[in-house]
This record gives sequence, C-alpha cells and structure tokens, in this order.
Amino acid sequence: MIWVVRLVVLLPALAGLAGLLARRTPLVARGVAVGSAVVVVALAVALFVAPMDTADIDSVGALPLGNLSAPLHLLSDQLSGVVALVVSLVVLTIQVFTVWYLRDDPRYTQFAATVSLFAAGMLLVVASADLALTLVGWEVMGWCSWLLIGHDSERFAARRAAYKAFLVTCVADIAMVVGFIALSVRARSTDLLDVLTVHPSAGTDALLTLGLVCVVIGVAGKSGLVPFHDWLPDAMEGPTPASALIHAATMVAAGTYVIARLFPLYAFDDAARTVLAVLAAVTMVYTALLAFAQTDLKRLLAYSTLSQVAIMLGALAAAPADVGPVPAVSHLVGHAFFKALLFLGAGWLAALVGATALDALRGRARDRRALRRAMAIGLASLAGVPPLIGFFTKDTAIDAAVEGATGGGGLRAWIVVVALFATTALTAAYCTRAWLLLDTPCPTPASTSSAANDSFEVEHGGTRARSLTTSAFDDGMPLTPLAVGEPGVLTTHGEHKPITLTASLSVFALAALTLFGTLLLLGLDGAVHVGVVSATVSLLFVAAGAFAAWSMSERGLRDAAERLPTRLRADAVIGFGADTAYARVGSGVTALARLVVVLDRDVVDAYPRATAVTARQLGRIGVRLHRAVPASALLGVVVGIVVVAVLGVTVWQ
Amino acid sequence: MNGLVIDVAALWPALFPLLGIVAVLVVDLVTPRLRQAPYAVAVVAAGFGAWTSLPGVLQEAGSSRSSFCVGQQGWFSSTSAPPHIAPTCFWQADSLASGLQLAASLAAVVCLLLAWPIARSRADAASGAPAPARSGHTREPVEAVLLLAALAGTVVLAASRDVGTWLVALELATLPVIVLVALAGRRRSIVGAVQLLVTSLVSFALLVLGAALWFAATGSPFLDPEAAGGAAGSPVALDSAGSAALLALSVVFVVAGIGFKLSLVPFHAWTPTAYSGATLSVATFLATVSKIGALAALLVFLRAVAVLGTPGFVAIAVLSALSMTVGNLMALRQNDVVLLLAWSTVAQAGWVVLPLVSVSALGTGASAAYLLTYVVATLVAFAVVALTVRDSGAVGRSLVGYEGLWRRHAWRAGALGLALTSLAGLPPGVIGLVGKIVALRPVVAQGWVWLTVIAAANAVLGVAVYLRWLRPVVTSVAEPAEAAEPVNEAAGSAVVAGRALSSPRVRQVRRGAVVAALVISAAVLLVVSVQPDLLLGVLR
Amino acid sequence: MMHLQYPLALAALLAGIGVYGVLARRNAVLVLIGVELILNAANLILVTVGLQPKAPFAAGSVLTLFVITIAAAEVCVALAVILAMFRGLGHIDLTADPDLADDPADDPDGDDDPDRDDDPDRDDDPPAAGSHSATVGQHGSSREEVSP
Amino acid sequence: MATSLMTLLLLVPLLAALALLTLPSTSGGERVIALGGSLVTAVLAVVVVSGSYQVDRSWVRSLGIRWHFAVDGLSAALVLLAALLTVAVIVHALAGPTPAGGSRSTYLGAVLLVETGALATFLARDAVLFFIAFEVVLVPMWVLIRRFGDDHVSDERRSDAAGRFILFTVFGSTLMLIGILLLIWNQGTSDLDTLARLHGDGLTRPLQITIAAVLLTGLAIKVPIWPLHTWLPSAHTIAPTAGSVLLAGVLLKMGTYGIVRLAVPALPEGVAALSPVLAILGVVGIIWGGLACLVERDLKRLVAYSSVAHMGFVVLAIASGSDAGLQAALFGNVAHGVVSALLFFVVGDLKEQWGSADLSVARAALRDKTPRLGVALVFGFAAALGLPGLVSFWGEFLALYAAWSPAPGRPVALLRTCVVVGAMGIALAAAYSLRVLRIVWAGEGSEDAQGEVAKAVPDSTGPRWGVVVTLLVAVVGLGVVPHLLLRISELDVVAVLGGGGR
Repeated sequence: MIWVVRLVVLLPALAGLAGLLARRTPLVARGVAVGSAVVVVALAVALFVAPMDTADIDSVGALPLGNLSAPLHLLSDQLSGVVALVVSLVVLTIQVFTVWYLRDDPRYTQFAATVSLFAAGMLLVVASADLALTLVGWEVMGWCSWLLIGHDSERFAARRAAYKAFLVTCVADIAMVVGFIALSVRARSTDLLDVLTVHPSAGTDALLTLGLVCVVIGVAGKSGLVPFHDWLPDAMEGPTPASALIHAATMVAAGTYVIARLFPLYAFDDAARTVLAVLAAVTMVYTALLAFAQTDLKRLLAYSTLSQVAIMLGALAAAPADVGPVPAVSHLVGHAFFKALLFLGAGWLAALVGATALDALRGRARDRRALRRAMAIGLASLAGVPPLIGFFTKDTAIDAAVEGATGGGGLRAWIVVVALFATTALTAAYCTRAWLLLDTPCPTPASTSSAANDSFEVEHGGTRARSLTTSAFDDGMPLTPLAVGEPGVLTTHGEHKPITLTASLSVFALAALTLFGTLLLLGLDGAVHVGVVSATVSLLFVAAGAFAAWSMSERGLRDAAERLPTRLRADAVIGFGADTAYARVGSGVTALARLVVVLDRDVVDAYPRATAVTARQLGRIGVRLHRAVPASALLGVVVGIVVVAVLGVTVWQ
Repeated sequence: MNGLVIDVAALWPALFPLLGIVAVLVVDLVTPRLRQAPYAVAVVAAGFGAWTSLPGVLQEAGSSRSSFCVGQQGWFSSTSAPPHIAPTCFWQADSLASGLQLAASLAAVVCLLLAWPIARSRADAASGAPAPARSGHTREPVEAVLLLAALAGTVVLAASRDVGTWLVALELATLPVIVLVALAGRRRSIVGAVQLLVTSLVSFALLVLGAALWFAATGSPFLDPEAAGGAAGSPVALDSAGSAALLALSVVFVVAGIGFKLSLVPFHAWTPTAYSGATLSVATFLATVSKIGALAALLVFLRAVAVLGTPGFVAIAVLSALSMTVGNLMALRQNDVVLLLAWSTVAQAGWVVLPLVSVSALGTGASAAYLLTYVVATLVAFAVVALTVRDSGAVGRSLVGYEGLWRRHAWRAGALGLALTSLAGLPPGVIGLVGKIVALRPVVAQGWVWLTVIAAANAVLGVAVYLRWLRPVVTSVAEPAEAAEPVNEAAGSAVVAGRALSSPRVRQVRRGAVVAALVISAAVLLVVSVQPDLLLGVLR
Repeated sequence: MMHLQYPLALAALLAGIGVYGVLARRNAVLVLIGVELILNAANLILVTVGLQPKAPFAAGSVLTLFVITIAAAEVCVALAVILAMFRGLGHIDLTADPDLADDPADDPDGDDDPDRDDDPDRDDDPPAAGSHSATVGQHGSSREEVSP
Repeated sequence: MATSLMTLLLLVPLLAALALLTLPSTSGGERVIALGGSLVTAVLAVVVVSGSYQVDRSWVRSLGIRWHFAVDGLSAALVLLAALLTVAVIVHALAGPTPAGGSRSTYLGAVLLVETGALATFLARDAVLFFIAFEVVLVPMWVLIRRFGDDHVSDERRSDAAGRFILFTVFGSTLMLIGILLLIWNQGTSDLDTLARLHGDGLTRPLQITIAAVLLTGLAIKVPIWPLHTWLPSAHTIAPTAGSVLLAGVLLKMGTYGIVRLAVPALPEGVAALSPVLAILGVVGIIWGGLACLVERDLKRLVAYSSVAHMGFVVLAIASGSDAGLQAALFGNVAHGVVSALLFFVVGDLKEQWGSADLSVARAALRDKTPRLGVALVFGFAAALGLPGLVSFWGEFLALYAAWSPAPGRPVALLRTCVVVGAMGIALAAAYSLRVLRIVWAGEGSEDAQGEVAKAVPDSTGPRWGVVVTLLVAVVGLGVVPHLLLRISELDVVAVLGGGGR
C-alpha cells in the first residue's frame, strides 16, 4: 500500500517525462497521458477506499541537514484519499477531453505531458506530509500553469497571461516560502506532524502567527484572493482543458488543501484566521459581482472560480475548531466536479462555435441536447440547486461558518457568514444570467443593437487598457505589458470539429459526478452536513438571486448585465483596472531595475574604471615628467635622501 | 703567531673574475683578432667563480666561509689598537652571501653570452667591406674586462664585513658599469651614462657620508651586530638616544645611497635612460648583477643593525611603496620593451626592499629571495629580447615586435611567457608567486597593513604591466592591424620609427650564444618554478 | 668631547655646500666638485672620529685614505664620461633636455650589427669644431654657460 | 599508489595541456589528447573521491608549504563538478567550430590548464598551496577570454573584459594571500586541517576580525559578492562558451569554497562578527542581480548577473553560520555550477548561431523550430528561478531556512529581514527567467522578425546535445534526489563548524 501512495505521485511525473520523450509520436503520447491517468485513478480509488492513516511514508529519504530534520514523508489518510481521487478523476476526464480538443495541435504532446506533470504536482501537495514537499508540488503547479496558459505562445495575449499568472503567484509565494520556513523553524523540522504538534505556547506566538499569515498570503496568490485575483481571468488565454485543470481541482484549490492540512494551527490563531476571513469574504463577493458583468463565458467561469474558492477559504476561516477543515475540502470536491464540467462544456461549446464571447454563444446551447444538459447541471450545481453536489457542499461550508459564528467565532465568522449568503445570491444570479444567455436563441432586434452598443463599450474599455499596455511594452521589457483578454477572442483550437465519443463521455462522466458525487463524500466524516436553517436561508437567497437575474433579463430576452450602468460594466469587464495596477507595480520595478543598471555602471563600476583611468593618467603624467635630464635626477636623489633621513630619524624606533 | 688569517678557498669566487681580467688582457695581447676569445675567457672565469661559490651555498645555516680574519689574542698587543677588539673577519661568506655570489656569477655568465660577438671573418663578410682597422680591436676585451670587474665587485660586496672593503667593492661594482653604458657610443648611451654617472656620484658621496656616520655612531669600522650593539658607546653621541638617532641616520643614508643602485624611487631616474642607451647585454647586467650587488651591499649593512630588533623602517616602507607604484605606472605606458623592463626594475625594486621593513633574518632572506626570482625572470626576458632583436631588428624592442610570437617561436614565447608571469607573480611562473609570498611574509608579520594594501594594489598593476607584453605574444598574427592596441602618443612615434627601422630581410646572424643564454636562464626559471625550494633553499 | 663639535660642524657645512653645488650647478665638472665636497665632509667625520682612542686599526685614517682613492677613481671615470658627453652631445650642461634621437640608420642595438661595431666618432656628427672651442672657451672662463 | 593517484589527478590535465600547447597547429592529435586527458582526469577524480586518497609531501620546505592534497566532503562534489564539466566543455568544443582567435589546441590546452588549477584549488590542504592553485587558473582563463573571446566585438572590449577579469581577481587573491599570511604568522602553520582544528584558538577577536575581513574581501571578488562583481558580466559576455562555462561552473565556486574552507573553520569568531555584513551584501547581490537581469539586453550578461544573484544566496547561507547553512552553501554552489553551465552551453550555442546575444533583436522563436535548445533553455531558466524539483531550489530554500534560524550569536532580526528580501529575489528570478523565455523561447516579437534573424537556428545535435542532456539529467536528478550531494558534505560541515578537523 505504501507504494500506492508513492506511485500516485510518481506515475504522473513519469508520464510527463515520457510524454516529452515521445514528442514525435502523438499516438504514444496520448496513450501515455490517458493510460497513466487511468492507472492513477485506480490507485487513488485504492487510497480512497482504504486510507492508511499514516504520515511516515518515505519518499526520497530524509535530507541530511544537521539540526533541521527534513524527512520528506508522504501521508495517506481519509482527506488525502478523497482529494487524490477527485484530482485524479478530473485529470482523467481532462486528458480524455484533450485528446479531442487538441487533436490538431502540433503541441498536443507537450500539453498532455504538462497536464500529467501538473497532476503530479497537485498529487504531491495532497500526499505530502512535509512542508518542503508541499512547496515542491506547489511550485511545480505554478510552473506548469505557466506552460499551459502560454500554450498558444504565438499569441501575445497568451504569452502575457502566462507571464502574469506566474509572476503574480510567485510574488505571493515569497510569503509562502517565508511562512513555511517560519513554521519549520518553530519545529526544527519540516515534517507536517512535527509542525502541527508544536502547539502554540501560552499567549501569543508571534512566529506562528507570522508563519500562518505568510502562508495565507501565499495561498492568496495561487487561489486568487484579492489583491492577487486578477491573474486568473487572464489565464483563460490557455486552452480550455488547461483552464479546467487549473480551476477545478488543482492549483487554485490547492491553497484550500494546504490550509486545511495546517488547520490545527489556524484553529488556535485568531489573527491569521481573521486575515484569511477578510480576504476570503471580500474576494467571494467582489468576484461574484465581477462574474455577473462578464461578457465572456470563460472569464465568467474564472471569476466564479475565484468566488467559489473564497467560499472554501471562508469556511476554513470561520469553521470552529471541532468542525475542522472538512467542510472546506468538501466544497473543494464539489467545486472540482462542477467546475470541470462547466469548463469542458464551455470548451465543447466554444469549439463548436469558435468563440467564447457570450454574445457569440447566445443560444448556441439550445440545439445541442447533451451539451445543454451538461451545462445546465453544471450551472445549477454552481448556483447551489439541490440535489446537485454544489448544494450540499456549499451548504456544508455555510453551515460550518454559521456554526463558527454562533459558537464564538466573533466578528471574523460573521463577516464570512454574511459574505457567504451574499455570494450565494450573486452566484445564483450570474448562473441564471449565463444560462439564459446560452439558452435563449433569438435575440430581439432591440437587444441586438444594445448588445452591439454594449460590445462597443467593452471594446472601448479594452482598447484603453491595450494602449496603456503597448506604451509600456515599447521599451522591450515584457514585464509590464497588459491587455485585458479581448471579449470574444477566437480560440485557435478545434473549430467545428465533431466531438468524439470519448470526449463527450468525459463530459458526461463529470455531469454524473456532479449529480451523484455527494455519495463519494459520504465516506468523509462531516463532509456533508446541511443545517436546516442555513440550507433554507441559502435556498431562499438562491431563488432570489435567480429571480432577480431573470427579471433583469426581461425573461431571458436580453442580457441581464446590460441593465448595469454602461461605464460600470465596462470597468467591471476589465476587472476595475487591477491589471493596470499590476502593470504599475511592474513598471515601478522596471524603473528600479533601470536605476540599478545605471548605478551598476556609473557608481559601482565607476571605482575600478576610475582607478584604471587614474593609473593611465598618472603614467602619462609620469612619462611626460620623466625626461632624461641629469639635473632632475640629481634633484630626485637629494630630495629623496632628505626625506628619507628625516623619516628615518623621526619615525625610527 | 697570530695574524691576518687568509683562507684562499673562500676567496675564489672573487679571485676567479679578477684572474679572468688578467687572462683576458693577456689573451687580447696574444691574439688581438680573435673577437670571441675574451668572452670565452670571461665566461670561463665567471663560471669558475660560480662553481667555487657553491660550497658556500651548501654550507649549513649559521656558519660562514671566512677569510682575512683578525682579532686573535695577542696580535694587537704590539700595536696601539685597543685590546678589546673581538675576533672578526673582513670576509665572511655565509650561505646567503654565497647564494648572492653564485647568482651574480651565473647572471654574469648569461650577460656575457648575450654580449657574445660575431666572429671577425663573418662580420667582415656580412658587412661586405673590411671593417675600419681601428675599430673592433679594443671593444671586446674592454667590455669583458669591465663586466668581470663589476662582477668581482659584486662578489666582494656580498662577503665584505667592514666599511673599507664595502666601499671599495661598491665602487668596483658601479664604475665599470658606467663605462660599459657609455661604451655603446651612441648619443642615447652617452646620455644614459651621464645620468648614471651623476646619480651614482652623488649617491655614493652621500653613502660615504652615511658610512662615516656609522663610524661616528659605533666607533667601529666593522659592519657587524656587535658594532651596532655597541653604538651606545659612541664617541660623539651624548646619550644613547642620540646615538641611536645617529645610527638610524647612517642607516637611512646608506639605504638611500644604495637606493640609486637598486633603482628605488626617487633615485631611479637614470634607469630607463641607461637601459635604453646601453647595449642589451649591459642593460641585462644592470638589471641583474648590479641589483644583486646593490642588495648584497644593503644586506651587509642591514644585517649589522638587525641586532637592534625589528624597528619599523618607515623610510624603507615609503621608498618601497613609491618605487612599486611609480615603476608600475610608468611601465604601463611603455611600448619599448627595454624601457618597460627598466620601469619594471624600478617596480620590482620596491618589492625587493619591501620585506626589509622588518630588519630581521626573515626580512633579509625574503628580500634576497625575491631579488633572485626577479633576476632569473629578467634574465629570461632579456634573453628573449636579445634573440628577437637579432631576428627582427629594432622592431624586437617594441611591443608590436612580439605579435604572434607564440605561433612563430613557441618555445621562445613559452620562455617569455614564463618570465613575464613570474615577474607578474602569476602561475605558471610559480616562482614569482612564491617570491610574492616570501616578500609579503615579513611585512605581514610586522603588521604593516597599509603597506600590504599598497603591495596588493601594485600586484594588480604589475599584472597589468606584464600582460601588456604577454598579450601580443599570445595574439594571433592574423589579427587585423587596426585591432592592435592603440599606441599612445608618447611612445607612438618610437614604435613607428621602430617599424620603419625593421629591415625587411631577416638577418641571419649567428646567435648560438644567445640561445644558450636563453636556454640556461629559462631552464633555471623552469626548475625553480617547479621546485621553488631550490632557490629559496639557497637562502636558508 | 666638546672639541669634536667643531670639525663635525665644519663637515656639515661642507656637505651642505656640496649638496648645494650639486643642485645649483649646471656644468658637469662643477657638479663633480660638489660631490668631492661631500666626500670631504665624510672624510672629515672619519678623521675626527678616528681620533678617538677606541677606534681599532686606526680606522678613521685608513678609511679616509680609502675614500680619497675611490674619489680619485671616480673622477677618472667621470671625466672620461664627461668628455664623451662633450664629444657626443656638444655640451656638458646637466640641465639640458638631451636630444635622444639617434641617426635613423643607427641600430638601437648596436652590439649585434656587424656593420657598425663601435665607432663612437661616427655617431651623430657634433657641431662644428669652432663651436666646440667656443664652448670650451666659455667653459674655461668659469661661467657655466654651456652651449648651445 | 594512493598518493600517486592524487598527484596523477593533477598531472594528467597539466601534461595534456602542455602537450596541447606545444603541439604544432597543423597536427590533428589535439582531439585525442584533449578528450583522453579530460576523460582520464574525470575517471581519476571519481576514483580519488570515492577512495578519499590523499598526498602529503613537503614541497617548499623553506616556507613550510606542503604538497598536501586531499579530498573530503566539502570538496568532493566540486572536484567531480570540475572534472566532469571539463569533459563536457571539451566534448562541446570538439563538436563545433573553434572560436576565432587561435588554434584549437591552444584553446583546449587553456581549458585543461583551468581544470588543473581548479582541481588543485579544491584539493589543496595547505593554505599557501591553496593560494597558488587559486592563481593557476588566471592566465589560461585570461587567454581564453582575450584570445578566443567573442570576435564580434572590438578588440578593445575583449581586452577590457579579459583585463578586468584578471586584474580584479589578482587583487582579490593578493588580499587573500595577505590574509593567509597573517593567519599563518599568528597560528604558526599553514596546514588547513590544523588551522581548522585550532578553530581560532589563540587569536584575539579583533585579530580574527581583521584577518577575516581581509580574507573575505579577497575571496568576495572571486565569488563575486556585490559590489565587487563588475568584472563578471563583461568577462562572461566576451568569453567563449568554454570560458563562460568554466568561469561560472568552476571558478566562481572557488571563491565560496575558499570561504568555507579557509575562513569559516579557522576564524570562527571573525566570520561570525562579519556575518551581518556578508548577509547584507549577499542579499543586496540577490536583489541587484535580479533587477539588473530584468532590463539586461545581452543574454550572456543576463546569465552573468543571475550568477551574482545566485551566489548571493550562497553567501547568505554562509552568513547564517549553522550547519544547515553550510550545507545549503555547498549545495547551492554545486547547483549553480550545474545550472549556469547548462545555461551557458545553451546560450553559447545560441550566440554562436545568432552572432550576438542581444535580446532586443526579434528572432524566430525556439519553441517549435529549435525544440532541443528550447527545452534546455526552459529547464535552465526554470532551474535559475529556483523551481522546486530542480537542483537550485534546495540550495535557495535551505539558504533561506538557515538564515532564518542562524547559529547562536548572530543577529537574528537582521538575518530574518535578509530572508524576506532574499525571498523577493526569487520572485525577481522568476520575472527575468520568464522574460527571457518569453522573448527567446516563446518568441516575443518574433512575428516582426524579418530577414536573417527570422530564420530558425539549427538545433543542437550530436555530442553537443549529449552534453546538454547530461546536464539536464543532473539538474533534474539532483533536484529530485538532493541527498546525493548533501550526504557527501554532511559530516564535514559539522567538523568545520565544530573545529573538529578530520
């Protein structure tokens, strides 16, 4: 069994390597990618069914580091079993879907290999019982996300989005690294158990708080909490399976898992949890609002991911110590299924239509029955409609938060609870809006004109951001460029290709999981715990939100978001200038870098150069002074003797 | 009977050059038309001198080969001399002195080989016309005699232990060289000789003043620790402090007086002029044997005062720092290799006296060791220059003449590279590096931090200097001309002139002796680079 | 002891004058005289100190003789070189910036060129003989204005 | 036999180099001699390392310098690195055109001489011998830069770069010599083991600080530590591929190795007192190098500046003074050696094809057209940004860890601040690495490239690709199993800090 845990991590990594080596033969690459994913699912099932409850599985052996113990152990328990299974399932469906989606892409093999590696990174985070290993998996995911988002490297927007994604998360990872170091220094060990068992001493433990807050910041980067949230919508420049992978079960959600693992420490540290609560609350509401205004289906889903991940983190921030991290992980699982479903569905739709802009997709789902149903299940689950998995997991999270709030969690928990309910309503609203748009076939002439108007505005906004970017880009420094993903960008993949059976099956599998996935969670203690009151209230909010969206859209005849003020909406589409703010930071750093280069050349290096010049000048002067005049030589002799005599007599002793 | 005990065996290193002088004169008298004969005799004499100094080198530390010993009980009783005179010798060659003698003799051999003339018949054939009857008769024997005389002076200097011998030997080592410089007969050499002359005269006068002060301070004509230790009983000084000051004054006068011979700044001005004016072999002699003589003289004096402990010699430190810096800075601007070597002599002189800031056995030994490394490397460099000049004429004296030497004459370039890296103190010239270590050791031990920092900076400057020469050596000839380093204005004309002077035809001049000189010196350099102990062991 | 001060003061004076002469005179011969003065100062010290009964071997007097001898040898060489200077450069002014430019045909390394072994006379033709005598004449009139 | 093996290890490359240097340029034997020499050396290095041989004879008796070479945990990895990188360099050089400026045999000879010096430095157990060995590499490296340097730039710049390299380093090593002499004078021995065993006994604190300051300043130039780094970018830019690889992969290591070997064990208090300065300078180097890379236009210069940043981590680790810190420093040292070697091989190949390494020229993307070089570049820069799972991660992570919990008596608050700032350096590394990849690999602006530059360059093939793959394997392998390296140095690090000697 121990080998199962190791293999779960090792196999995808090897598959990634093999995929790279098999670059020239796509068939082999496909086989390796899908095959390994299947095997990993099988292994994960084994772990799920029979978790070992151990955290002492050797991976590559302990690092010999003197007084720091770094055993690099892996673990296996119920929690890791569930998450590993979910991850592997999602990865499998994505691999299968990708075979179809990127069938004409010359870089398919690299893509599939990267997905495998990505999965390995996530599974390493899941199975890791060591902070160092967690960091490894964490960063590997970041790197793979760069590769995946930038897959279409011919396009400027893709290159930029990848750059932005990696940089933003990397900046947050500064805190992550510092946090992990702070935690392991406390325990003199990077081992998770050691770190957890060094309980805070009486009173406050500054080092612990610092470490935990730093980890929160690191998580905020990858999970896209405000203010790091803006990379994720841009990351939609990657192919849709990549988006599904990043959003559904891996990178974005990994933060939840990491904090869940460290939950025993967080439970004792109010300060760190308050930070988390505030960040999560702000993010879930704010991004849900932004999601409502989006004009692009993928960006809408991206913002919804931000919102949903914030729900998980909110649950972690608010849940009482005895409830633990399970509700958050539970929502992680639910979200993984329905979000993967939604992304693959969106990808399917986009492949058929050749666009992801909502305008272009309008009503396109209506005449494709299977796809329509899949999208309906996904959106409903996202909105939290029972009995889909989204309802259960979200309400488990809400219930945990409410319990925390009523159980002495104080302001921190109440903030989360309020935000959760608001988000519930907003989620329902944007889901309804999206569904209405996808499902309402014939826009009225009036709405067309308004849509045109609207899209003009958006274009306008986009152009504005663009021009800002190009000016920053002109100087050859690709740090600052930014362009908001243009609405209605045409994907370069799979135009009007008939979907293959396997690909559609993968979508259906996800739909099935969305429908019945709750059953999986029953095995995890406390994973499904729906409070009657909270469920009722949240259902009311769902209904209200859905109704509001429906009424705003004039019964689906027009886009609900058009009712927003045009200006506001244009700004919302471009994320209220978050990108510009990032760019400002970037250009600030670039300016600093230029300063450094100037200093390097004109200050630091000035001394050696000045020395050289001085030496040369002195030599020149000396050559000029030195003439073969005997008298001057005599003068030198006499002066020298006088000086030497004076020095000799006075300074002798 | 107690009396002046003379051990002739100890004197052979000095006697052989003197005998050589006589032999040269006799040979010249007998066969005036054999141009090479005087040199052959001189080489043999110097060689024997070297050979006979070997036993002195190999003796164990502490002992010395002495001659002209006096002071045995009873000898002075008949005279008015005070009875308390300690037994002493006028000639004491310990291993350090013998090492310097050996080095001087060997260096003289190399110099003689470099000066090796062309056979008369060949010369006539080459010139295509009979040489003027007047010329050629006198120069070779004169040169040989003068070189041997200077060598004899140097050898005696190293072993001398009293003021009289010391002064005479110093003059014997100096005056012939002045004549040798002038002997080249060109305007440049006369200028050099004049400058050398006046500098040496004034310096010598002041040095005599210093010697007189020594006598005044100690009341003893012997340059030995006992005399220095007895300075408190000086006839003129009123108190011990005044006596110490007088002694110090005498020491610095002597240091300054010998500074000219060592080319220390500010007594250095003659160096470039004389080097460039003299023939290459004489310049080599100036750079090597003369320096050994100067240092030997200095060490005789300093070892006498070493008994006073290890006082801080600020004066020497200043001279050393100045010499290094000025020498290197000036060498950095030279495009004429002889001038470059001249200024490098100045810089290296700074390194030579650097360890003397600590007047201890450590310091004197280090100084001598550094000098020897310098001498060996310089000999090789001069030999390469001589060979190159014979091959390619005047252009061999400028840096551009060495472009692509690596490709043309790999071995010669290798020897030059080894010499230059030794001078710069970089491997593969390990001996130069070891020399640097040796020279810095006493300074560090004395805690002269500012001086070590200046030395470090000068190590860098020195590397820059010698790399300027090494660079054309390793540069490929095929490189475009404009890529060559831009010539500075000061020396540009000289280079242009040098280029114009280089005759297109490669002159087939016999150069066996020069090659032999190069081989000998390079072999020594190589061997001591591999096992520096061979050189340092000389100075146990 | 007191009586030693006077000769030593005289020696200091002599040395000072000698140094002044060395620095102030432009004529090589006069510089030579300055040097002799310094040497004599040294001699004076030696003789004075040598009067002390402690000095062994009558060292003061002996060393003085040595120095005198050396000075004589020096003067010989010095005069020879000064003569060569006069023949070669046409003057014996030590403050003049010497003209180092040799005849272009002149090989800087004369020792290897069989053509021109040693012929100092053939070098740079000095100024006309008349000018020679003129300078000598001026020189002789004890003003150290030296031509050209 | 055991002792002669050690001498042989140094003699083989030396003799091969001499043979190459004296070989007439027309003969074709240089291939065999160079390859054979380097391979034999590599085998000997492996044997010597695995058998922990040593040789101890007197050499310069009058100075007390012993011919004392031995291998231990601190040096084993570096010895192997030097020997194996030389093989790689020679294989790489033989598989392609020789840089203009001279014959191939001279080129290879200089490479082998550098190897000799590096091996001797890593093996030397006598302080003075260490210094001498330290200097051996200078002239051959100077020849490599001066004579075989980039022939697209003016002779003036080549001369400047080569001169800078050698003059800076000579200044540093002379200072180091002064420090060594001070140490020897006060401790009475030049034997490094004895010095380590004395562990600063008998030296007063001010004296220790003085000696340590002199030694560290001297070594800092070689490392190079900010602000003494300005020789590095120009040297790297101009040097041919072999020069750059050896410079980054081997020569820079001599500086940090010197600190660990010479200063840390012999002058514990002095180094401890100076550790705040070291830490600050290291961190400034990290940030400085990272920022400079953000706007640098020359790819080779960029990699050079990134070296400054990476060595900053090593210095920070040394400043921590803990055993984990020394482990991190040694690991980071080797890691940087492997990664920068890989990068310089790739970048050197690119420069050879492109004619320049200017990033502001829009060129064809490597990604699809030149996949091998592309992949190597991606891995190289991924490692440069400290991606976990690749070799440099462990060095940097452990350095930060060690600096967060330094040895007792060091300024914790300062070092922790340094850790935070240093961690920002990781983000900077990510920024510049991705910047390069975005431009070169993904082809930023390649759609505008026209004419000659728009053509894809030929991909790496044959032995050159083999060299790159080997390094790739090392980068990944050591990243996954860092124990391989950490175990080697484990015991000795404790010994160095505890003054145990061995």
